[in-house]
Amino acid sequence: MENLIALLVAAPLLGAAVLLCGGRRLDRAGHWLGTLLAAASFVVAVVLFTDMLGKGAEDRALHQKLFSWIPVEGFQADVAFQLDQLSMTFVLLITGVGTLIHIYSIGYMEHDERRRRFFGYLNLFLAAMLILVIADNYLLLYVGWEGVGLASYLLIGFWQHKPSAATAAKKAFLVNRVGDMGLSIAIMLMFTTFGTFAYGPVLEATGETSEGKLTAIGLMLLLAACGKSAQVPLQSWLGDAMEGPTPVSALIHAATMVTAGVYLIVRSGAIFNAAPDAQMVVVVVGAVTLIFGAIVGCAKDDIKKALAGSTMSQIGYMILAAGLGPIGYVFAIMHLVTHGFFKAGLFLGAGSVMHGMNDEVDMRKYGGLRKYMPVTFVTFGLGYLAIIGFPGLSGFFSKDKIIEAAFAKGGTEGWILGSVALLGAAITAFYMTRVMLMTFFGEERWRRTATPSPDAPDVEPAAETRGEHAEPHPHESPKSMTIPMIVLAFGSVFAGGFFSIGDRFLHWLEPVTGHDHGDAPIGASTVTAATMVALVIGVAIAWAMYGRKPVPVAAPRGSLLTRAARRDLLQDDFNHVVLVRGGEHLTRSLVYVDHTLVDGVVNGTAASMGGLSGRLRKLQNGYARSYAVSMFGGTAVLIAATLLMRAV
Amino acid sequence: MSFPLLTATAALPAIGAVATAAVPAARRTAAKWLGLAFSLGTLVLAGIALARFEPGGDRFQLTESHAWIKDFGVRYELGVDGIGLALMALTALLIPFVILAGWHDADPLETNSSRWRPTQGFFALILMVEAMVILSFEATDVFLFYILFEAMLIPMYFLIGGFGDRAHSGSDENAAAQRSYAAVKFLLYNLVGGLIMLAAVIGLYVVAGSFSLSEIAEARANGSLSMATGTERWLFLGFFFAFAVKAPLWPLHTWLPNAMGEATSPVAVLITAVVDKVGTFAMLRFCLQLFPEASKWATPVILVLALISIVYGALLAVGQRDIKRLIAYASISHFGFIILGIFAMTSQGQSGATLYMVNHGISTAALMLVAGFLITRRGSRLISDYGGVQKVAPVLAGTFLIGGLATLSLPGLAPFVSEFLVLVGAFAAYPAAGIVATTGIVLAAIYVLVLYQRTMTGPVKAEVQGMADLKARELVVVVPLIALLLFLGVYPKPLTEIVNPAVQHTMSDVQKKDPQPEVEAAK
Amino acid sequence: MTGLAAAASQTSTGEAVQFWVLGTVAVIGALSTVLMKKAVHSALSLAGTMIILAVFYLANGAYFLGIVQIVVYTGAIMMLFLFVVMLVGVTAADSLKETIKGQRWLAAGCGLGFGVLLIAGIGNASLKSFNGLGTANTVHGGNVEGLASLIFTKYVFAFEITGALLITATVGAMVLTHRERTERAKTQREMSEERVRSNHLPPLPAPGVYARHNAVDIAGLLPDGTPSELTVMNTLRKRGQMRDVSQESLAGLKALEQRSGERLGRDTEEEEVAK
Amino acid sequence: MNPVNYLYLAALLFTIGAAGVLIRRNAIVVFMCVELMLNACNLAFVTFSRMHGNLDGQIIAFFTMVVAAAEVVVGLAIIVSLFRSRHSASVDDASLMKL
Repeated sequence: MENLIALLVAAPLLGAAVLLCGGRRLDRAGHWLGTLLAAASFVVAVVLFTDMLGKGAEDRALHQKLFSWIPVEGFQADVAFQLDQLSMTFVLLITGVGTLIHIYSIGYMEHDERRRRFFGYLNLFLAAMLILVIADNYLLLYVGWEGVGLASYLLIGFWQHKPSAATAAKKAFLVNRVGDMGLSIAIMLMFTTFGTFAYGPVLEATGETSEGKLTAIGLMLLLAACGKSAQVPLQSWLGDAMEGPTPVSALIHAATMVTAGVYLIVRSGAIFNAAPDAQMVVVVVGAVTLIFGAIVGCAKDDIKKALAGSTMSQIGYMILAAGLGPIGYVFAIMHLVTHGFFKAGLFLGAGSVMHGMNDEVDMRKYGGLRKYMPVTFVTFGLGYLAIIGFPGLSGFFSKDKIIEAAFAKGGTEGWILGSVALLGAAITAFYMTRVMLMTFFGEERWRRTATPSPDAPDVEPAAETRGEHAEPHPHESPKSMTIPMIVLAFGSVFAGGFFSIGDRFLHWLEPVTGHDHGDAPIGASTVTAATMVALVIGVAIAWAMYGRKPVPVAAPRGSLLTRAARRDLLQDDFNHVVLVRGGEHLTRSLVYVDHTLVDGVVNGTAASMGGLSGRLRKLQNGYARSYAVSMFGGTAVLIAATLLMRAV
Repeated sequence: MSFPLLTATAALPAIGAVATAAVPAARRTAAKWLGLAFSLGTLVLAGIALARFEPGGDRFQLTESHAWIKDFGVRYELGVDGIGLALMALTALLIPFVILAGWHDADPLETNSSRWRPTQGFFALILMVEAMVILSFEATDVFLFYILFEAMLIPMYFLIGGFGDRAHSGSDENAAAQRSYAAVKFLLYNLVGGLIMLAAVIGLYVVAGSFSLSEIAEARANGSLSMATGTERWLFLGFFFAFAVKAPLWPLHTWLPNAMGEATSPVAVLITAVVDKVGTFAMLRFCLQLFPEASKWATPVILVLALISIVYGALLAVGQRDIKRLIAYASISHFGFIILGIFAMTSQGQSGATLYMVNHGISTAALMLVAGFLITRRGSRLISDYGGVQKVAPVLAGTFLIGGLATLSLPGLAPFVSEFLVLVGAFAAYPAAGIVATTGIVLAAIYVLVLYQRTMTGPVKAEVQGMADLKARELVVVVPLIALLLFLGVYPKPLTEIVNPAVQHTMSDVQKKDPQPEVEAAK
Repeated sequence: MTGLAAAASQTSTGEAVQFWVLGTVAVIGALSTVLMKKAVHSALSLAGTMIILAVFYLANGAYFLGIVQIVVYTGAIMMLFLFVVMLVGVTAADSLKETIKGQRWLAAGCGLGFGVLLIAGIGNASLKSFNGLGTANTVHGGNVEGLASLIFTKYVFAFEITGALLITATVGAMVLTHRERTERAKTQREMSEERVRSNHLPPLPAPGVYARHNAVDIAGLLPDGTPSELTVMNTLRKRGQMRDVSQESLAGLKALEQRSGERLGRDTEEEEVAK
Repeated sequence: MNPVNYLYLAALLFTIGAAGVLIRRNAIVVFMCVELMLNACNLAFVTFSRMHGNLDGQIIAFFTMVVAAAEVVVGLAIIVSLFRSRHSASVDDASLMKL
């Protein structure tokens, strides 16, 4: 069985290699090959999963060492895989959702001449993501970590001819690099502290070192998680990442890659458990992002960017849960999985809508689409219900647990966190209802001629480059696109219930992450009731604002908060002014300094030497008599020296 | 007496240089093939040397020793340890690619036939450089090394000054002036360094009475040689200065961007990937081995300079408008990493630094050569003159991206292994240094991706329209380099195996032990 | 000369008188060698100094050298100098104005310092007594025989080499001054034909104007009063030693006319009125 | 009087000769000054010969004369050929080494 683990990675990796190096010959069959290999990986995952189910809870972890990677004195890095329940969960999610999105992409990317390459990148992503989750040490995790970053970079910038896409891709990679810096420092700290960076030895030895060290490691890991999972303050790239094709947004920027940060924190649970300060920071980051993402999601008119804000917010939930320690680990992962289903479904739905609307992304130019694309409407609607936590659907179970766990943290913190989580639930209900109403209900605004809206400049260029200005003819998407949506809708509806009933998911993961019930100050039912109230309030406000009144095509000016939220709460502007502009000035002045000062000192030395030589050269006037004087003077000096020497 | 393999490895390209130069002017193509054949022959010999080397054996292997100048105790002594062997192999490996990439760089200019370009000379000079560099990696006699260290400036000077990049802005005269400025700057910087080193070499002879590395080491071991602290420091500084110029270390770096910018890209590769490595190699070989105490004494200052190099080089790379100068500043940043690894004086740092030398050679060669192909097509070195190349020449763009990703040390490609080892090694000994150096990886991402974005993506510029994708010859150059980057990124063990023992020797020379992990130390 | 080897510290008074008188003259001669404007004068001063030195040689018991000094040095070498001075130009007076900045001061400084040092060195040396040449000169039966026995025994090789040196120098001088003929020498016929063709069939005009200036280096005046270079010998022309007196003589003529006019009582005003 | 005075005289003449070499520009005069220096040396040699009661000094003086003769021959030949080509006997005009 162990030997199958490598196969998980090998299949998509092979696909990537063949598709990217294969050349035009594979253009016609490339997408099938890519999908097939993704599916093969999924099959292997299922085989491994069934095998794992057949074993006792403690014997489930599999381990496979392939070869010694970097053998240097005192530093052993192996290419070795570890497949335990946590990894298995991710592997199933990644390969499962991944395969579905491959299928979806066959239809979605049908008219793109570079479809083969797209599938190559997707396969590359799958391989990297799988390495990330099944690595048995942090260094190999780092490989996967950067690998998904690369795949994300390539896929966001897939339409490279658009400057906005290229810029967004670059931005995503750079922001992620800041996070990666944290991860590499964390690994270095582990190496100097524990002498290794394999999960087993590190996580077992947390008791043998100081809390300060562990806090440092924890914070650095958090920095990494912030980068990858788009948490404040490194969240700015996710919105821009929507420049990528929609399947990419669904797979990478909703279901899998962005949740890697949660995986990292849960995986390093032992470190965080022993470093309460670091945990505190994790919780704060999660809570802040939860609200931040939600607010941004409320203000965006671009359907994908609204969903991106939502993703940020939902991952905030997961990070919050992960920061709660053993109380929340399992629920963080559970929400991660259910979120994977419904958010992927939502994105695919959004992609389907765009597909039918000439790639228009501005929701103000949608409206009343439910008649034209019924399958999309139903699947999107189910995803919507799941995400706002409609009772009985996936989101209800997983989010409810997190809110409960937040209260269960205890003390003032518990109350604050719980309230924040409840507030987040309300806002979620609001913005998702807004999306739903603006897209599928109300007046068919797309029939009106499009007028450019000056207040939303970030929307306009995208619309211009993507689609023609012809009036759209909304239509349902082909089967290859709707089937994955239907499958994901199933997941959105039933996964939560399946996991929660009988605490199946808890028992599955508990051996790896551990679990603690905490001491909830209020009962579970109270929390559920409060959540329901929040939900109803959110939906009601959204209905009042967007359901009853017609939605203007041109975005209104809006309040100060709205305008700020449209610009990602100005955080991006801050980055731009401080980091980009500041960096430009810094580098420009450094170039100047290098040229004038560093080079100048040397050139100045050379020039003064030249000047001195010029003076000396004048002595060489070519007149024999001058030379004779020098000789004569020299002789005199020599004689004087001799006499002096003798006198002395 | 066994076959003098090391001498042969250096002699073959030297013979090749003479043979290539002797080809009649009309038979230009024959000269190219001849040069390529000799470089490949050298590669074969280097391969044999790799095969004959036993990682667990003596420190210096395949040794040769002959008296040379008896009066001064100068000997012709050769021998390689893992470090020298790895770099020798790198040199032998890169030269065929350099020759292939520069296949047309020295052709006569069609437009202006009055300007004669000695094609034969170009390839002969490249082979000459190869011979000298290889021999300098093999020399275990300080004097012999010094002579080679200086002598390789001569062919390099002519390569930089005589065969400039045809892509330049402004008039031909202006470009020629720039080129000769760059060549003279290169020569002067390195000459000044070399002369200071000469003083130190003489000083060493006065103090130690020998030029032989092994004799000095032996004398030091059995206590018959003990240098006064002050003397050792001065000698160390003399050696180090020369190597720091060559490497180059901030603030002695300004010759590199000029030289790399003005030279043709194969020559730029020769400078940064091959010749500059002699500087960092010599720090490991001579500075640490001959002056261990002084090396430790100077470590704090050198580490600070290395860190400045890393950050400063990267920041300047971000600010460049010229593709080749950008790569040059990136190299300065990378040399900072190498020096950081050497002077961190931990096993990981030094192994990392050695791997770094090899990997940086390959990755820069890949990036620079592809950049050269790009520049040749468009005839401009300015980043702003490009845009949308990806659309018209996807393979070129793809290989350029891979070269760039190697430069920013993406895991899975060879430079990551070495960079991470250097960082870990530096962090273990000096945590602050490790953290500052880590910012280098973010900055590297900035300059690489900005370069890629501005040249390759976006709308296709009119001048770029119709640009041809990579040709077969160019693919032959790039693909093996990329394959090697991938291979060494995934499986660097063959390299670490030969490097590790040498690093352990160096560590025992400086009498340093790796810092113990906190947890194990507690036990 | 007593012929004894006994060391003495004083010479005879006669020699002392001779030294002080002739020494003064020698120094004056040396100084005028350096300071005279004309090379001929310098040469003559030098010859004088050399003759005085010859006397000193004799006084010091170096009879052979003294004679050689007069015969060979003053007689032959100095004459060689005079020949060259003649070749190069006797009248080419050397301007004593210094052209190299600071050269004179440097030279003076160096000379002074050097002289002081030399004299100090000699003064420092303990040379209170001397042996005299009595014994040395008599051993071989005289000064010349003594020198001969040394030259042909101890210094024979050096002597032979000086011989070689002289030969080489002679050959060298010939080579240096020899001008290679690059074309065939013209025959008399060719020269005459050339002469006919050059429109100068009659002899060239003679140099000199008026009776006062008939020297060969003065150009003859053309009717309009300008000098004609043709009248002066080629060699002098090339050396730049051609003297131009046309203006001078015209001015002189005018003065003469004026003076004679005054004497004859001619009135200048009258002249003006006439004009 | 002590014969040392001859030495003082020789030193004086030598210095005057040297100064002449430095000051004069006419190559012939320069040569004459060189001759003056040589003669001063000869005087010193002859004086030494007397002081030490030894003929070797005179021999050296003799050789000096021979060498001086050879030197004059070659030197004057050079001056003549220089004069022929440049129409000048000034040593300053032969300053091709300048820059």
